[in-house]
Amino acid sequence: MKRPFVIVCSLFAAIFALGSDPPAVRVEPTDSVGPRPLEKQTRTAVIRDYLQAWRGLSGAFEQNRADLLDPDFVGAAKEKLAETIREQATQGIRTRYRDSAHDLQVVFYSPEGLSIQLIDTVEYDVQILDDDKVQTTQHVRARYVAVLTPTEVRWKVRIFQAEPK
Amino acid sequence: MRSRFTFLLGALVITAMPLALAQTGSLHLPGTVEAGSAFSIQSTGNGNAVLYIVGLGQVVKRKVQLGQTVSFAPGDLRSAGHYLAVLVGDSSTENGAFDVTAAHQPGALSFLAKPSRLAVDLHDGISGVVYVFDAFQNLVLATTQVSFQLSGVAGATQTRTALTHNGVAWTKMDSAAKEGSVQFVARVGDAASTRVMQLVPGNPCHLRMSARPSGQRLAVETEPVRDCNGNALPDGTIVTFTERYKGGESTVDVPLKRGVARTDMPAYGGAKISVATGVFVGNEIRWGGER
Amino acid sequence: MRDLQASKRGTQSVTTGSVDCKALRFVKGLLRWLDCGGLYPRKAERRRAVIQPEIRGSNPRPTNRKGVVQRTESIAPTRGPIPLSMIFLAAFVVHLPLLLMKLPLKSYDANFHIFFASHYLHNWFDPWNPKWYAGFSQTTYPPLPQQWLALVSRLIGLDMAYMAVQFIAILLLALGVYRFSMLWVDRRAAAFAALASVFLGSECFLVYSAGQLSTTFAAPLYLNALPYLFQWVRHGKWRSFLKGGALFVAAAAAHHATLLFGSFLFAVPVLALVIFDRQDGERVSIPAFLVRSGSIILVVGAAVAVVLLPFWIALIHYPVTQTPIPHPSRANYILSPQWGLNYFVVPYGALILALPFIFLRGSSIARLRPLLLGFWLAFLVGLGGTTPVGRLVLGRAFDVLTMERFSYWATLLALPFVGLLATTLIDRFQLRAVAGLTIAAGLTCALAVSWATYRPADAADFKVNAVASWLNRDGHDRYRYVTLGFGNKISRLAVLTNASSVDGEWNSGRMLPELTQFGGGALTSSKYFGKPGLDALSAILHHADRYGLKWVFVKDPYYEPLLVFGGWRRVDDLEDKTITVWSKEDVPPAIAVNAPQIPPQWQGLLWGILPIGSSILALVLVLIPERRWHRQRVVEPSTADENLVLQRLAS
Amino acid sequence: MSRIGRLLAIVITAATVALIVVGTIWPVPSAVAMAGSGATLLRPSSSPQAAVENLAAEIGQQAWEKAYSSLANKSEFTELEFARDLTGTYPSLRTYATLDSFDLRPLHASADEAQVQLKLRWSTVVGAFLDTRTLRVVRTGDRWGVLWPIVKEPRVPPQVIPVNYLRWDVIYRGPEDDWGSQDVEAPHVRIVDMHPVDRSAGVVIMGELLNEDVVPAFVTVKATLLAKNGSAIATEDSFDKISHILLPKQVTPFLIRFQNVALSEVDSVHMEPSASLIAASADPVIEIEDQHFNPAPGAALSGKLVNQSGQVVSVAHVLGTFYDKSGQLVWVADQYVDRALLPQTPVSFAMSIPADIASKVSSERAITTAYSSGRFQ
Repeated sequence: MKRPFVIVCSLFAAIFALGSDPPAVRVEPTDSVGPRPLEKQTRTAVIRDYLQAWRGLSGAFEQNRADLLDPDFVGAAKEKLAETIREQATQGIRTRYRDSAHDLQVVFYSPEGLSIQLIDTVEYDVQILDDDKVQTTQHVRARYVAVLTPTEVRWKVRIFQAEPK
Repeated sequence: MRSRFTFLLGALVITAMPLALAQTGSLHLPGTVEAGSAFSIQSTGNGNAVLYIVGLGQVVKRKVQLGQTVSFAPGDLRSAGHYLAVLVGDSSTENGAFDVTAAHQPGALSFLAKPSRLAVDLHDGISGVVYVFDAFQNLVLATTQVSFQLSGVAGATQTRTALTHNGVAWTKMDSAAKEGSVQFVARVGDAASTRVMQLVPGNPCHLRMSARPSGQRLAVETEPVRDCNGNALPDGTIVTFTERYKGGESTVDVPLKRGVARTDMPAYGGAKISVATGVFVGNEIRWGGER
Repeated sequence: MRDLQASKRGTQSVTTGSVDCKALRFVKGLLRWLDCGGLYPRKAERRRAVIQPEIRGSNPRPTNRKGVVQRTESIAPTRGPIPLSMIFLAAFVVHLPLLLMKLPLKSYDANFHIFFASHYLHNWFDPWNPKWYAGFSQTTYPPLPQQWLALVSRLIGLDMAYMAVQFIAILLLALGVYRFSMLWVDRRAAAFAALASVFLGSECFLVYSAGQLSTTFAAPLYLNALPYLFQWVRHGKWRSFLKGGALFVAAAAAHHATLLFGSFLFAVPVLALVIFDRQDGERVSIPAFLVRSGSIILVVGAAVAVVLLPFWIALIHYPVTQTPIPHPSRANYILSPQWGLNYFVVPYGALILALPFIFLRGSSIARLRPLLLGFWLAFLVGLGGTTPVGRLVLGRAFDVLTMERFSYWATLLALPFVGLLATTLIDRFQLRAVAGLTIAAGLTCALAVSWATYRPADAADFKVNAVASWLNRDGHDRYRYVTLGFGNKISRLAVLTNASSVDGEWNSGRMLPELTQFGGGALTSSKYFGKPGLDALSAILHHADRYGLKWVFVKDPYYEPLLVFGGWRRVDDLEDKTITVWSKEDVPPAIAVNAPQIPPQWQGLLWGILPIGSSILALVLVLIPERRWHRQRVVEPSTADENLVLQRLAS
Repeated sequence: MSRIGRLLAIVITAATVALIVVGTIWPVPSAVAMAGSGATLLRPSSSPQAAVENLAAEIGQQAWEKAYSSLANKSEFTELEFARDLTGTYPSLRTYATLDSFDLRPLHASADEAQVQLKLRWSTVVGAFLDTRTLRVVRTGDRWGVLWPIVKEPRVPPQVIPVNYLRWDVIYRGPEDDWGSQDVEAPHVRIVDMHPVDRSAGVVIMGELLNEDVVPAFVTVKATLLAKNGSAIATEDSFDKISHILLPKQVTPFLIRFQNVALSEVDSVHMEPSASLIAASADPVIEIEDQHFNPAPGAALSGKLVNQSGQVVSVAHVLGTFYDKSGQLVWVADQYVDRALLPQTPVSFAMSIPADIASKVSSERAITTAYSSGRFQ
């Protein structure tokens, strides 16, 4: 009984690991964003950096390496995620996050251009590994609020929080 | 022999029954939990299991006894977000999910007030953006009223209120007509954040100079340079004196010191001397008595 | 004294029959030398020396040659040669302490080689080095010495590995000179030539002042290959073909220019010698000569083409078309006497006094004339712009190559003559000649070694560790940097830091148009290249954004006005404010450039395997004993006891 | 020695000597480059041109003693004064300039006297400058000697000058990430004029930038040329064709060059002025006196710089802005001044303007930037 389970899990893990198709991304029109007009280039850069942040997050949580968050996260978001990774490492847990779909909407661009807020309805799979053994795999659909702020070379996620649907 | 075997089988079944029962269990999860508050998770069944509470904001792993209530003390789960709860027994796994929401009571504000320095008398020149957080640095997504107040030595107090939307509220204010420091305060309940801004003189509006002989040369000096609201331009502001005379020109960029700019220029009869600062041009003097 | 005599006798009895590899041999040899045994051989030795039988393949006509030399120059009986062990001992005594003091680290190029080696150390199969010129390919420079350096450094660190590799090169040079000289002169003169190589001014100059590891590593390999070339073409020995071919390929893997120019300067005279000697003993027909010469040229050429394939690909795709950079070795040494001192007096040293002898002796003896002509050509080209020969012979390459290597090769070609001169002088003036030659050799060596102190590569000796630490912290290494006034310390800095620079010391590897379109060398020394150098610096600072160039480290305040007026701001200082750090706003982090020039992976594999493999193959082949010679030597009575060095090495 | 051997030895030796002689009399270009002007070392001063050439060569080699001793009027000044005429008394661009090349043009000649114009092209870290001297050359026996027109740079007497300058310092908050906390606002600057023109070597963009703030700004201007399809053709910045430090309400011209681009290829230009806070001083104040616009041919803006502060300025950079009758910007030129600016001591400058532009110029404006450093060597 155990053997088929292990095989299925392994297959799933392999598919999970290898199946790194880029997530489907849909972006809502941004006509109503305010109070600062959002230029197309800025919007593109913000969305690119936000999606990259998911990839960085995924690697950091899978390898329990908080330093992988550095390029994409800053401030409170980075601190919280890094703390979670430390908790994972302490308890011998790793988690695999694979985002498969994003439905993005830019909802706020602050007047001085120093913050931009996104709402992301995201679908992702989470796999929990304890002592490198897969405990469960779950598909999640959640709504995230993210605030990004500009840094020297790119936008970084400063607030990253799921909200109840 | 046969009865002995039947007894043994029966004993085995009886012994194995509780164990078999212990392999099955279920989770009773709260729908939402406020960050930092106490809550509990009820499991059913018998035996030992491991409970995982996994989210991007926090991870908890506990050994639990099935059938007992697992309690979480206040502060145990303090990061808002979506959490998976997984109960892993010896041969079965139960899953569930719940949300942790930010506390309703605002605990801290991130107040982005720009700019820190601006010219006087500018309409909507000041912007303030507030992100409202609870005590655990979770963004308070529930609508909240924020009040903004701009006050200081330089003019009447301006007040605005705004409601947060997705945790953020913003406003714009005018700068006062008089230079000096102003305080810009954002307040939500008991939480407040203050920024200091400097209002500086605007573009020059009054630029006049005079000239007098100084030995072989000509001493030129401005009156105190002011903007259109009567604020004196700060020291260090560059004033350009240009003297045009027959076939030649002399220029010198002089900083204001104690409100005035002064320098010496060559004394040529009939020379025209003009003064400017930035793109603003002041008066012109023709040396030789004519003005 | 009796015991000493006994030991001498014992030594003699052994040497007639077999190869002695005992360590005691050094001591015995030393004692014999100190006892003037080398100068006053026993009667029996004198007799044998006058009519010397053929004892080795590499010297097919010793009787003939010896006879000519002896008959024309000296009526005195010849004496025994200096044991090679003594020559090695001299190399140990002279060079080992200097190398242990890490003296070459002060030279111009030592840190350049260490920098290349450090890249191989960490990226053996990836020749793309991002640390200079915003990225360049190390396949533009033959890798052998640097790869050995990288290998040895795993045991003793990069600096000491450099010393070890250089020391091996010095020992191999003595051996190579000995073997090469044996083609032209008798064993005694060859031994003197080999001893002279230990004190050779040009060798010391290249090792301690110029730091040209590749040249000094390749030349000994080449010299050691030449006797095999002779044996193959003269006698058709396949073993010699293989050994010689392998050594030639290894020499090319060490330094391509040595093989290219060495072919004309060294190999052509040797082939000419074969023609001179073709009628003696075992005859060689002209067709056989041509077939053998052609076959080795073809095989070696093909092997070099394969072993250095990434090098040729890089050269063909990205030929060196940049504006030539002035180099003082191309100066006219009379119009620029300071460079004459640097590139002629110091490398030649007392050899200058031997020039009349070289011309006279080389002209008078027919079979020495090819050697003389080879020397003469190298000598003239080595004079740089003093004569028009270099420009005529080399064409555009004259403005790309540096000329001191030709002087080096000229002095190597002169060494057989020096050996002859030494024997002649010693035979005639005995102890006075020994004293004079010793002083001349000592002064030549001393001047060349100390030249690095009198004319240091860097006037200011300073550490770059603080600069490296600064670059390596706080994410500074995300941007590129350039130094000003650091001289050749930029190589040391590049070894220590993770950051990438737009500057570098390997001019042929650079591709950035701002650097190649002007005739300046390293940006850090821009002011020494006059207008072209400063134009290049200005151009690269203009395009700082393009290359992610955010940091400028200034050691020489001369450059400050350019930075101030060009929009750079001073942000920090290091090393007690002797180094200032300048920055430019809004420069984006460095991204990879020159991407088309990145060698594909297969080239990296070839580069990591073939050059080093060729040297290992050469080593293995050379270590295969020459059995026939061995047998021959055993039965022949001879004073020769040092001529089978390679066998001894094998034992 | 055989006859052939002897002949060969003689041939080789003679050929070697001959080649060395040829290489020395007609040195190859690389040898000339290394010897500098010393490649003409062996030429005797038997004509006025040769005397001037030798002098220039010695100046190029900084062989002051040799150059000084060859002068015909050396009794009028000391060797030190001669050297200081060429290198400057105080650290300046001249001090560490190297002679890149020189030209001479005979103006007239008689049996005993000649006049030769010598143009010395000096290379410095910020570019080349030309030093033109008209030399009288007189015959003394069979040799010619140069009468050097000495320019004695004044030496500033010891004095105490009160320092009363304005200075701004900036205190930064530090590197910690504290979102929402205020940093000092970057200075507000504005491009007040911008004008692209097509020149033969490419596109030139010039304009003026105003610091409209009350604090000093460190400014740069970057321009990107955009093609009709919106793609970027090239990006360049003003580099040194701008005054990077702008005090409050100060205006600087800027000029950005794009090599090998035609204006017809350009659809639009994206300008990116940037400004950051900088610690700065209002000193030194440099007056530009006696500005004259000299029309073509040889169009130039000339004038004198007078340092009104007590600080010695090592290098001054003059930027000239030229306008047409309608007040539109038509050109921006610049020049580095090769001599140090001593307090209250005028130093002249002349910046050349292209002939085709000169005819349009109606008015002009000049500003200076300065570099002073004790470390400058």
